[in-house]
Amino acid sequence: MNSSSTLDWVSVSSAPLSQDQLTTWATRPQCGAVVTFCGTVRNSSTTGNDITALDYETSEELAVARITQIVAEARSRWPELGAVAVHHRIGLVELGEAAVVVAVSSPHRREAFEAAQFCIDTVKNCVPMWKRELWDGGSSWSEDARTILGVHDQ
Amino acid sequence: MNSSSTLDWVSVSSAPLSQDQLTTWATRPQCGAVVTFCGTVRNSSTTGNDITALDYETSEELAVARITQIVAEARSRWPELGAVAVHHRIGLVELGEAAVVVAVSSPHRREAFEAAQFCIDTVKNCVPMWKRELWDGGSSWSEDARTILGVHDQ
Amino acid sequence: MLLLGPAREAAGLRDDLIDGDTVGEVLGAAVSRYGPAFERVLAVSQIWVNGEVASANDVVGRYDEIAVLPPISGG
Amino acid sequence: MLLLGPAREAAGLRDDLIDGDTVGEVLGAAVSRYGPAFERVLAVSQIWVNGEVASANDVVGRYDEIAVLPPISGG
Repeated sequence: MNSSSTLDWVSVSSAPLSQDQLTTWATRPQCGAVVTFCGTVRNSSTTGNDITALDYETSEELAVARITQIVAEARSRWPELGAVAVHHRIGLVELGEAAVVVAVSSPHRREAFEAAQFCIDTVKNCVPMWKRELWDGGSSWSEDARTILGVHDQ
Repeated sequence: MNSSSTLDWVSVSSAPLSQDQLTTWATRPQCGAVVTFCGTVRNSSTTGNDITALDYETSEELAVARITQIVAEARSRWPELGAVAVHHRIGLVELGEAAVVVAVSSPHRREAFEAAQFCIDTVKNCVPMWKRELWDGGSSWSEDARTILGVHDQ
Repeated sequence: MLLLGPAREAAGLRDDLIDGDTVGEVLGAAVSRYGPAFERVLAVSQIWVNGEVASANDVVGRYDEIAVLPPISGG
Repeated sequence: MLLLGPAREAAGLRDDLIDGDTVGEVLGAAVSRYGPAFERVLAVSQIWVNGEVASANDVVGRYDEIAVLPPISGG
């Protein structure tokens, strides 16, 4: 879903993610820098199995609220930011597909890099999102689980 | 041009840049993180004029050699990097278009962010590349010019 | 009550309605209802009420949503 | 000899062949040929020979490429 401001775009959805769409959306005339992070499903994990897919589970309402809070926090830390988009996929995500995409634009590149890294680090630490690792013949919750942290502690 | 290794892709060309193409190319099964930087032409500058386009001029041979050296330096600093692509456009680049794109993949995101930022910072400081700012009714060399730096000093 | 990830799996369902005047009372009733597998997950989980971190003594009413959030794997 | 950006503009051409046994000799001949506008750009430029930073005393032969690189605007 598109948030009320045309500068923020938060989405938690089972639809495939397009980093190209986010990057293009984040590009603004005043912003010479766009930094995009794309987190894809890779074929190794904490369990040591050959991952074929991940299955993400959440409450969309709680996840969207948390990500929106993260974007607001990024804006308060880097007020010069242009557009900020954070999309997280849920449900089954195949090997090589994007599970999360962050795109941040800014007049200069330093704050775009810093804010994009803050957003993805904080999404990983603070958003209620559980992933099952799937491999040929089995599946299990990811093993390196930690308590959900607060956005302001990041 | 595509370099000899399938993990490095350096290009200096007048063709429009596709950050999507670079990001897709950089995505590898072992690499859960892809960081893309897109430097676009924006409508403000050192001269204070309303920029309509930039005109980039270089020696393609010298620029490609320098960028190749920058990618090699990034690999020596972050040995776990997956794919690294750096494309720089030359000639006329219109407002909003990408002048430079960097895409870096890595098993984990921290080194992808660090290496992408190193690559773009070092491209800006160390690659022989001159830009003319064009606006309605005039043009001039960009005013904030500095001596070209060595890659190893970065 | 909202049961997420491993808590959903251990309880066998994702949404439930449980009576109780405090968070602790509701969770105690939930343990009785879902059994020891849920109790083990609950022991390491965070509890939110209406999207905010809550503690066992917090008072809840019929329109409050308690969520059980097991540890996440940020990776 | 390769003249880039503002150096190309000041000299009025991008490539040239100039005789000389050292970098300094070639650049001196280039200043005579292109005039004071080029001399001003040259004063703030870096000189490369075959892609590496060079100094005035470096010896050059007929197959060496001297490049004049004015300051860049990294932005």
